[in-house]
Amino acid sequence: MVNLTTKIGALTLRNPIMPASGTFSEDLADVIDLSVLGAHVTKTVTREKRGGNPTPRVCEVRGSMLNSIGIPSKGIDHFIQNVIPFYKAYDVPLIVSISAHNIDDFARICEEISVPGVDVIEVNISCPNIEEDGKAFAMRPSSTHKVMTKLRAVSDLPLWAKLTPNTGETTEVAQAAQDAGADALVVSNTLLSMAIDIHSRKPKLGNLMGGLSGPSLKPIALRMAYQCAKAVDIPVIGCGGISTVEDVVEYLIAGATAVQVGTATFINPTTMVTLISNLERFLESQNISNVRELIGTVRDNDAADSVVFMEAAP
Amino acid sequence: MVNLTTKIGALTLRNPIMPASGTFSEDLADVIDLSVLGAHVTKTVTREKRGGNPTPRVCEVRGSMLNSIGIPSKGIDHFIQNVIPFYKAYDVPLIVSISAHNIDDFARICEEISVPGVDVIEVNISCPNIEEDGKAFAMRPSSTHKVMTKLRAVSDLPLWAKLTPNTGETTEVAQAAQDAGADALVVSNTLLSMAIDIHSRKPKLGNLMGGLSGPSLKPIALRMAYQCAKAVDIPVIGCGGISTVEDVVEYLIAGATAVQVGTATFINPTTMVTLISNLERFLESQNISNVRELIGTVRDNDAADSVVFMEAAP
Amino acid sequence: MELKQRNAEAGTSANGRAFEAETRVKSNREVNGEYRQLILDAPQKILDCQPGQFFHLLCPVTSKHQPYLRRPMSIYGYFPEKGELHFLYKVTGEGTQALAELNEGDTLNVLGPLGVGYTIRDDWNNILLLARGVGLATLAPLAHEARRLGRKLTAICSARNPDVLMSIDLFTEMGAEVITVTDTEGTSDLENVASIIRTKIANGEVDALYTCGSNRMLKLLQDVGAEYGIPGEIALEQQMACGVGMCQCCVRSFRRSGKITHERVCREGPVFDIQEAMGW
Amino acid sequence: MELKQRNAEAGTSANGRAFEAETRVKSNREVNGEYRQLILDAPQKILDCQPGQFFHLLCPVTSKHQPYLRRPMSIYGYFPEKGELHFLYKVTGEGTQALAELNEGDTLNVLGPLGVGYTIRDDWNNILLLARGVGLATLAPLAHEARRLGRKLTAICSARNPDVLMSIDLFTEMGAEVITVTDTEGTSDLENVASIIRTKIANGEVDALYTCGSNRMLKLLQDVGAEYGIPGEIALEQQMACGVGMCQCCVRSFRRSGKITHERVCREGPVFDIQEAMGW
Ligand SMILES: Cc1cc2nc3c(=O)[nH]c(=O)nc-3n(C[C@H](O)[C@H](O)[C@H](O)COP(=O)(O)OP(=O)(O)OC[C@H]3O[C@@H](n4cnc5c(N)ncnc54)[C@H](O)[C@@H]3O)c2cc1C
Ligand SMILES: Cc1cc2nc3c(=O)[nH]c(=O)nc-3n(C[C@H](O)[C@H](O)[C@H](O)COP(=O)(O)OP(=O)(O)OC[C@H]3O[C@@H](n4cnc5c(N)ncnc54)[C@H](O)[C@@H]3O)c2cc1C
Ligand SMILES: Cc1cc2nc3c(=O)[nH]c(=O)nc-3n(C[C@H](O)[C@H](O)[C@H](O)COP(=O)(O)O)c2cc1C
Ligand SMILES: Cc1cc2nc3c(=O)[nH]c(=O)nc-3n(C[C@H](O)[C@H](O)[C@H](O)COP(=O)(O)O)c2cc1C
Ligand code: FES
Ligand code: FES
Repeated sequence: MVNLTTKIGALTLRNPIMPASGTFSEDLADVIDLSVLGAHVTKTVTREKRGGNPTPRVCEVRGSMLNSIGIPSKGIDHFIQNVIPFYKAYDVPLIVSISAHNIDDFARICEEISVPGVDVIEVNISCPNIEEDGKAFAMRPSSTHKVMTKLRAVSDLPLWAKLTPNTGETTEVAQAAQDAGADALVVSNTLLSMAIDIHSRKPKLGNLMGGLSGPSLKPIALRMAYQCAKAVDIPVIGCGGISTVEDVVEYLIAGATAVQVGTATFINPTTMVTLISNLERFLESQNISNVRELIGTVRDNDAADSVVFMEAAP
Repeated sequence: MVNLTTKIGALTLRNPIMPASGTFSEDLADVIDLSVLGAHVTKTVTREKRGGNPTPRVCEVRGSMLNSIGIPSKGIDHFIQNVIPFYKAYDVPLIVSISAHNIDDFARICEEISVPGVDVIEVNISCPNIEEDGKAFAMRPSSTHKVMTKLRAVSDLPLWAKLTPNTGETTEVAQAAQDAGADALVVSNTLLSMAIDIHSRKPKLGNLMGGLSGPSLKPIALRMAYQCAKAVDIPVIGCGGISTVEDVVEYLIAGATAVQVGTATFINPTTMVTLISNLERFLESQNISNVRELIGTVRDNDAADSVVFMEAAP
Repeated sequence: MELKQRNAEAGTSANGRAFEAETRVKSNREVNGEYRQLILDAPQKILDCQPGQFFHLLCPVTSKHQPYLRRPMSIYGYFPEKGELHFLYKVTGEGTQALAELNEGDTLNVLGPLGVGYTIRDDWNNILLLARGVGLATLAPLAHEARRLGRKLTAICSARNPDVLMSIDLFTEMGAEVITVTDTEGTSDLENVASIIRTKIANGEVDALYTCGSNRMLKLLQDVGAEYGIPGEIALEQQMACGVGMCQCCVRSFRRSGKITHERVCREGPVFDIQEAMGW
Repeated sequence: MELKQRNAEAGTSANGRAFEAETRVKSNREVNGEYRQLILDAPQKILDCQPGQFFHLLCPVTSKHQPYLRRPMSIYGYFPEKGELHFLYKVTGEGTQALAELNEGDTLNVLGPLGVGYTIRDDWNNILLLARGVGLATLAPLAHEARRLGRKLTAICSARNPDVLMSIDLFTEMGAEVITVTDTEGTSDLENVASIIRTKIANGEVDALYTCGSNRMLKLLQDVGAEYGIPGEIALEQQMACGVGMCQCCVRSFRRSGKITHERVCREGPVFDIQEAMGW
């Protein structure tokens, strides 16, 4: 028997496969058995009620998709009364993703959501910080550090910081999150992108721009997960473009302790279930008895640091 | 008859289709007639001879590719003696891409390459600046401004600054390049990425990481081209994932004055020739007599700036 | 925290409302210049459908067409006894072009049945449907259901020209009174259609109105429905990613108890109360 | 600067060395458990080939396989008189799996002929080739050419077991003396192969040595060649993107006049002087 359990800090997951925030909800119980997942991760919720972005909110690009859902939210009260109880029926850790547009609101929701039934708070800092210049908290080490420090002070739950690919400072941001007390990093959110309908000449998304997710994002997010795993000591949860067991294994080898699956669930709602059993089969075929034996085993010794550093940009 | 000519500053191109640096060479004359192109753009050259990166230098990712060629270079003398004369046989503007790892070397090659036969210098500032922390010049407005200012002083040729997607400050970098005297922007270079062979557990590229190019890059580079066209007054040349005439039109509508085609030429070496004739046919079908009528015509009025700004990160 | 052990009893298992299933193409033929009919050999479990529900189709990838997201398609017919699932589709873009290239024997991955279908209340004995173009696909199963329930059905079928009028035989077979209106004959304008419906209502032949898709039909039936106090339902469309309610991309606005709400077309819909639906 | 007008006379036009062409699959059959032979109906212009050259194949995209880059394949046979182009390939990953699914009548986009092939100098009357596995594909056209030029050919064919020995008939047909060595029979070890070659050389039956692919063969022929002063050539492989010399991804290191140089396998190769090639 293969051991699929993985640990994110003090939390043990029965397997390293969990959904990505915003690509999962109670509704998926119509198609799969939610109890098999490593964790449940909810769509980002804000304190206040919000409507979300104008439609169209998604569009297709070659082999991937863009979305600008925004964060439609029924507010934290609705969430606590309706969503948390739903997941209590499952014996699976519940990860609640939160966000806000300024640090105080962030702290308030973080505190208020620290209720029984919630096992981890995932902090979606890939959202604009309107107190500064509107760039996402996770685009800069300084704003990442500031918000995570504040949140660390108001909750005893594990905090996972969700990073953005829209930055040139991935490792610095990762370190800032760790320094401020994050218990793990989720790497990463979607990448700012655009598509235009050439006939109507209108942006394909109602909101002009949106985030790229799906297979196109994988090599980028994998690179970030690798960089973060090298840069910090806390666990890294890989996220971006995962759809096959090979993708899962690639992230684990790169240093991820677990992975989140997003867009692939839209294409095949049974993806996560398939990944869990395929991961088991893969490990068996390789005579690996414990999935943790894969983590961080990338053979990168050949590539001297200096070379990487100097020539990475072609 | 449709007018395909486009202007980049004082330079008129017979059509807006040109190759991207590093994805084109004299060798392509074996397959297509190089005289039909809007411009010829050479692989980045450095002053000194360089070997380039270890192999494997390319790998495939879903629907796209990674490369870490590095900048193998036979040096500037070889370039002036052999490459420039080859292109003199064509009545097509020659764009020479240059790079260096520090500002002084950059200035020297810029000066030395300003010889007859060269129409434009494309400045590949997406390469690491080893005098600072090794991040590419184009990752920050300050280093972009510094290097472009220096180059502006040493050459009378038009300077095109080639930007990188590995930054969270696209518009700031674009403005810095314009302020420093760049005549146009090429948007953009490849995006830092990674792939790992799950069986050998080795990175698929000899250099550990490399740049993503091809269709996966398109929505990202298109977004950047749009942002740059909004942010600066100098022409923007779109580059990233273009393989169909719809892609070309999308970039033009987003605000690009011309486009560069890279990886698509590896898949179909006749791509650029096909794009030129398909662009002509597309314009005819739309009753547009001049390609310039497309440029920057994106209907983005509906999306209020504030919305874009606040909600871009999903 | 300690490892939470999987406990088969605790926790709800998949409630088996919708399935990701492989089907096999029985036929995929052109109906007329614009529309094609796809007949799938489908497993029983996915054939427990309601009129107005839809499936989310994973269109094939080829060198020519590379659709990524699934494509939503109304159920044109579901026949558990034959193990068949039918779709009627218009070839528009990448996904439907790819669908059009499916051959007999090819497999097609479908997800469904999804969404909330049409309701036929017990006291709606006379129902009227208004369909245009591919809207016929969505409304065809409603006709089946009406016959099964023994209701009287009037079907107004609208099209550009008589040649592209589809499914008339199907509606006739279902015992419906079929009224055709076309652009070329000048009979499909809103005024004429409205007056046909008004006459039917005046004759006491309409307890409920059904339509799908277009803004114009919505307006028309909203007006007539409001005028005579006749209830109605409309199936709406919206861009979809997940199709099952997770991504929140498919929302539309509705007027409900004086407020504007957003509802997911894939989950709360695709069928909605016609008076609550808002034009677009 | 003023608009440079296109001038058909000025400027070189495509020199017509290589072409992107659509071909049609005539057959694509399994040769044995691992190898398949692909026969294409090809336009004349791409059939002016040299032994050792290759084509760059645009493998088909399907729901199951989505290769992106082209795949390089040696020419296994080119027959202008029949309008045929042959490849012999081993199914390894995504691209070759996709190739394996091509059916008769399907189209395949190929780019070529590419690269520099084998040379047979006028005074090389006795040539010896050493082939293993899919290397036979690369060396087969050399046998054809040897016969055309009236040279005497010895072909040492190595394989895991006699079952997977391919193309022996082909070499025999070309008038070659065929020597087969296999792992299962214990005859394919380097020492044995070396001693076979040494004997041939001692008998004055070898003016030049040819091989392709593997490091072990390279070493073997480098040693024997150096020992007896016999020239030779090897076809090498490397990951490729463009296949025509633009991207510089396919370089290998060579020892040339005391220095180490990088040469592009797609452009300066794939065939190189055997003494200049470096092991890997
Ligand atoms: C609930 C529902 C039922 C439908 N039933 C049918 C039917 O029975 N027959 C039929 O022909 N069509 C039906 N449609 C419309 C059908 O989904 C689109 O025509 C189809 O998705 C177009 O895909 P494409 O790739 O060919 O076109 P493209 O324009 O290339 O599609 C691009 C993207 O836009 C989406 N899209 C385009 N048009 C629509 C649309 N009208 N509604 C939602 N998304 C769209 C596509 O799904 C895709 O993601 C239905 C739509 C919905 C929402
Ligand atoms: C000049 C030349 C001639 C060749 N001739 C033949 C031949 O006649 N028959 C044959 O079976 N094979 C031949 N090969 C090897 C063949 O190109 C690879 O087996 C094939 O590309 C594998 O593709 P894949 O997608 O099936 O495998 P994957 O391993 O999935 O390929 C992944 C990537 O690596 C590249 N790659 C993998 N193996 C090789 C290799 N050995 N050489 C170069 N690139 C590789 C692929 O092109 C692709 O880009 C030749 C290679 C070269 C360079
Ligand atoms: C429709 C959609 C909605 C999303 N909403 C959220 C969200 O609310 N919060 C968040 O942190 N990430 C959100 N994401 C990002 C995903 O969690 C994930 O980081 C991203 O999609 C990359 O993973 P993938 O390629 O597997 O989809 C969303 C992604 C999509 C596609
Ligand atoms: C193999 C390869 C080599 C490249 N070399 C260079 C280079 O030397 N200088 C440069 O500025 N960009 C280089 N690029 C980047 C391209 O010019 C282009 O910006 C990028 O590939 C995006 O365009 P595409 O998606 O059309 O390929 C290279 C790209 C590839 C794929
Ligand atoms: S399509 Fe995802 S919620 Fe409706
Ligand atoms: S494959 Fe591009 S140079 Fe050889």
